[in-house]
Amino acid sequence: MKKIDPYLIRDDFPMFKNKVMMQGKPLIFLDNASTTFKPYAVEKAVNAYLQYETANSHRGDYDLCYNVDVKIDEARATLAKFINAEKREIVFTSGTSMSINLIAYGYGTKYLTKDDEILITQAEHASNVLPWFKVGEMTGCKINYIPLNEDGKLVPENLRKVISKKTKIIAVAHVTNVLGFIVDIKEITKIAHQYGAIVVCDGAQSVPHMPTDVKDLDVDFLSFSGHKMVGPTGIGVLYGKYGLLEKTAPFMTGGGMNAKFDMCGDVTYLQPPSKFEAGTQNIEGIYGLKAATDYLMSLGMENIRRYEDELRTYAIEKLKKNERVILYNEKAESGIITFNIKGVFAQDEATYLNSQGIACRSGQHCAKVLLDYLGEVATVRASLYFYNTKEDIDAFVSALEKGGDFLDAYFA
Amino acid sequence: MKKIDPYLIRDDFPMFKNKVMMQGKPLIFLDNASTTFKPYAVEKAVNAYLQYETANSHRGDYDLCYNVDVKIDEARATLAKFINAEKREIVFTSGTSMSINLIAYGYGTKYLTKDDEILITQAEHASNVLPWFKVGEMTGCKINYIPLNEDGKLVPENLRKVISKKTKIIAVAHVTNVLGFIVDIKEITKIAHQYGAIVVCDGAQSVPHMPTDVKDLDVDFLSFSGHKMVGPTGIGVLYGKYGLLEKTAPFMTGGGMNAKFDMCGDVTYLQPPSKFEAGTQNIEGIYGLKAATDYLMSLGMENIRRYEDELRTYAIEKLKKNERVILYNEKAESGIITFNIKGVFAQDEATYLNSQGIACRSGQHCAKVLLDYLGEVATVRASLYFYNTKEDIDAFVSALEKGGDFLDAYFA
Amino acid sequence: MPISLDPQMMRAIIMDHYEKPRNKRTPHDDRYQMMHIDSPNCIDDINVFLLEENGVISDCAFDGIACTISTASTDIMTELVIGKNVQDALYIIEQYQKMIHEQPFDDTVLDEAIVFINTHRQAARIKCATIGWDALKELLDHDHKHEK
Amino acid sequence: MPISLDPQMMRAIIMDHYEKPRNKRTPHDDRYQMMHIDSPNCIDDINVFLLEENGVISDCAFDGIACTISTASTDIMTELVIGKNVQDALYIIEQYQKMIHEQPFDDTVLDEAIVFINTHRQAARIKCATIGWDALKELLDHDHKHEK
Ligand SMILES: Cc1ncc(COP(=O)(O)O)c(C=O)c1O
Ligand SMILES: Cc1ncc(COP(=O)(O)O)c(C=O)c1O
Repeated sequence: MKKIDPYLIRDDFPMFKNKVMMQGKPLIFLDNASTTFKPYAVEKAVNAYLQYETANSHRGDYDLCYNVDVKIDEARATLAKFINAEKREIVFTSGTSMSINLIAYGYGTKYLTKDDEILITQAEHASNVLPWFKVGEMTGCKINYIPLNEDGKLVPENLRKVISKKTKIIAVAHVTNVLGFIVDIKEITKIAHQYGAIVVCDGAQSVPHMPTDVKDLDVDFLSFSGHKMVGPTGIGVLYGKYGLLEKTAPFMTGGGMNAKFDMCGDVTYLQPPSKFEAGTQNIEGIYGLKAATDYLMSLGMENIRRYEDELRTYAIEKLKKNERVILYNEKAESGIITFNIKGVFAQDEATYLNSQGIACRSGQHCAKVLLDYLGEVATVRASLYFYNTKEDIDAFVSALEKGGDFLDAYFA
Repeated sequence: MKKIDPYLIRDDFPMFKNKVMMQGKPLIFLDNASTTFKPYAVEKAVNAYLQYETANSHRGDYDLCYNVDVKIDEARATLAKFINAEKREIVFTSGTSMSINLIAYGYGTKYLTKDDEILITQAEHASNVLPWFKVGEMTGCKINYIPLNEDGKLVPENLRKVISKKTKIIAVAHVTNVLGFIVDIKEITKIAHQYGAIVVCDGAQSVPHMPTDVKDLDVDFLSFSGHKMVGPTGIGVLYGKYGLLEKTAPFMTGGGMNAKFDMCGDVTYLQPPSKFEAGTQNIEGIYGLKAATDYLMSLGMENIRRYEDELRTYAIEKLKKNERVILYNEKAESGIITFNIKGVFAQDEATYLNSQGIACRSGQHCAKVLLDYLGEVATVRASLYFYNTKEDIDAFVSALEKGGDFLDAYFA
Repeated sequence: MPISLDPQMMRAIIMDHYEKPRNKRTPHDDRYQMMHIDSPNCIDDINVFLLEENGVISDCAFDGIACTISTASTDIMTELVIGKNVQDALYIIEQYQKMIHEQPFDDTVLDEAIVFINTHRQAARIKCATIGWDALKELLDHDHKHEK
Repeated sequence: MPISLDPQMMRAIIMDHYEKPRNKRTPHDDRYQMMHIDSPNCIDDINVFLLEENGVISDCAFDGIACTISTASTDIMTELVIGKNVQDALYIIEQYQKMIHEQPFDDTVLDEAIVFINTHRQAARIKCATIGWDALKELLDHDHKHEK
């Protein structure tokens, strides 16, 4: 297997080649759970559309237009290969949030009733909570929580304790964005299916960082975002087992997704995935997402995972030597490191890191509910990707050590 | 006033500078109602994000992230200026289709009941029909049609004939995509408001081609797409009067649009426009849309309108000399020309034009209902923009004259 | 491999089948299987009918709204498959699809269908030239599965 | 124009107001007007209270969850405006906002609030340094409108 060399890899990324600075210091980007940098290949694909291939998709009879259709079809095939799905099971959306809204609306509100239950956890991102609350509102079904274990992790045993015949949907992240534990989704799915429930997996934090095989995991739906996997913003994917996609109602309606309709209101929708792709798509986004996916596959997802793991271990070891650091997820397996500095507000610490050219995210991380659980109103999160180096970690660790007074950021 | 010089303008567009060919012939692009070419300025703005400014928006405490917020705010201000709205009345969406779905869902299904009525016309695009059908399905309200006049145009008199106290929403295009008539929206709005109805205006074909002043038109909602106004795909706008946006429920829910929520399902949403912008936005799309808008404003929307008018008059005059051409919208005021060649199927004619390097769109144009009205199952549409030249028209007209046998395209 | 056809001939064949299709009709007979197929890109919206008896295609027809290319190609197909057994029909369909997609194909079974050999030049029309063939293939595949 | 302040002093002032805020409390009195304000970017989630009597701000307080910067800046604000009339308070707020946004401002009315003069260097925290001030301004503007 190929070993990741982040120094070589950085040459592929304009944000590094252009030597982008922050606060007059070389940028150290540790906010990869929020969004990721894009390789030149992505920019090139986007520009190909903007400069040489501009046309709308499935709407015309000329070559330029046909070419767009072919490219979109190829992108769908690439994404399918990436997660071991079939091409027709890949729906393009504007991102994870839309993917989940689509299922919540098109499946949840259609099939659930007031006697049913949706199970989520306290660790879910707002985008994997609020749409289900809405299903609750619209159908009267209950939203209940699978308890996390003492580390804040979802473990299959805890699902077994709460699942019942009433459970119709289990909506959980493969990797959560605050604590970064990798969930045993395969086991979750097995249990769910025993009870006739479906698993809607939020892959926003997992798909970019590790191999994903939807057939092996046997998840029913999977969502992820392009921008978190070195692709463009405004584009993402909803994977669904084909039979379930057929059963799912469209979320948005409009041009391109209907076969025909008449004045009486009878509408025939196209088959999935077209059924869900109303209106003009984010075409350059699709081009860019394909390029991003090709890029990740060329590195190898297993290699990426292994390298991130190595980097995390290196960071945790060093951080543990700093007594002022409170680590919230030492045992997590992903590149997400959540911490606070004793006596310093998370936002203030992030501001201090910013003054040192280091990008971390503080705050409630969207998973606002979880913070009741952590007992902290806010934390700081550093999140890694394959282009981060040990030097990045060193700079980060030493900034945390030196940062005597966070207010220095104001006066330095 | 500045006169548009398309030859100078073409230098701003990579699709022209790169001399893109089709079927080995110089490309003549007459499918601008479908999508439009992008100037270098748009590509530059998109690349700025991808190469120098990558970060997520409203989610962090470092400069890179803050900069994205500032840019998005500036983009909102630019779009507001473009249509004479307030900044907080500009909601970013993935395009017209999503904008209309948002209102249909967030306003239509919330406030309409089975005794209410929505008025549309037979000339609407699928994206301005199907979402209303859905409102009908969900609330039981009626979808009725304002009859078009003999030319296929919506005239205010006809609205007066059918509007009643039951009418709650009037959803019509300012310019329709098949026949291209400019509707007197100001008068439509006046009548609507006398009856307490709101006007949801589909601006997909109008905003890119003429000045739009939402205050003057007094429309309640207005939707348009970036890609039809030299901007990126996957980005568009929903304008709404602020009071109405406040009353509108979010369509998508998720990260970035909620102030907070707790385990009991109580959610507090942010104020508009944030309330409607769930999940990571199409950030480079927003950058590109701002650049597109600046570009259009620098040309001047009135100049664009005047130039397109001149070009259309020139084309119509020439087309009328060809006895085989059936014109369906001679009297329309926009750059949309809808026709057939006697005895030739629309698709076949478009294929023939393709073989000549000319991009026109054939088919049912999404406004499938209208074709019952036109009495034609399909038509060909040529649609102009400010970068088209008289030479484009000449080539088009002469291709139609020469095109003895459309099957030539197969054997040439 | 592809023989060089005279454009005049090709055109005449297409127009002939378009203007006087041999099997454009709706059989009102319960023994027929039907497949509806349409395309969001073209006007095409047709039903394809199949009557299979003892593994032989005893009748094949189509009806609906269709452009020149889809009418002619579907009509030529019906003529080609009537009287053939399922295996042979599937073989013909396969060769036709190979031809359309510019792959090596067996031209001995395609007869008039060869006129569509240049369809790739107008790639947006590939769907029109194959829509009836796709429908028939699905009908036959479906049938075949049931037999197993 | 901006005087050069000693960083040590500035830090001490901020920490002092953060650790021992003078007016962080919820007055239980119906005569107070209240404005709730929060920020999706920071933890800040506060109520600002205003008691205005005969055009004079007789009390101003705040309460809730707030970071160092927002606590200190809001607390300093409350001290500055108590006892001032509405016009003067609005003037002070205006000068503060100008300072934060690097425009020329009248430093004679800002007193300790001057410690936030470098906030622009950490632009993401501008919201924290102004959240309480924005809330008070809205309360005063609103009041003013009613008077007309
Ligand atoms: C009148 C009209 N409305 C709506 C749309 C849909 O726009 P979009 O595909 O960008 O969502 C179009 C574009 O084809 C249109 O012409
Ligand atoms: C676990 C998880 N789910 C969902 C999302 C939402 O993704 P997006 O903003 O791309 O829609 C995120 C991103 O922040 C996430 O981390």
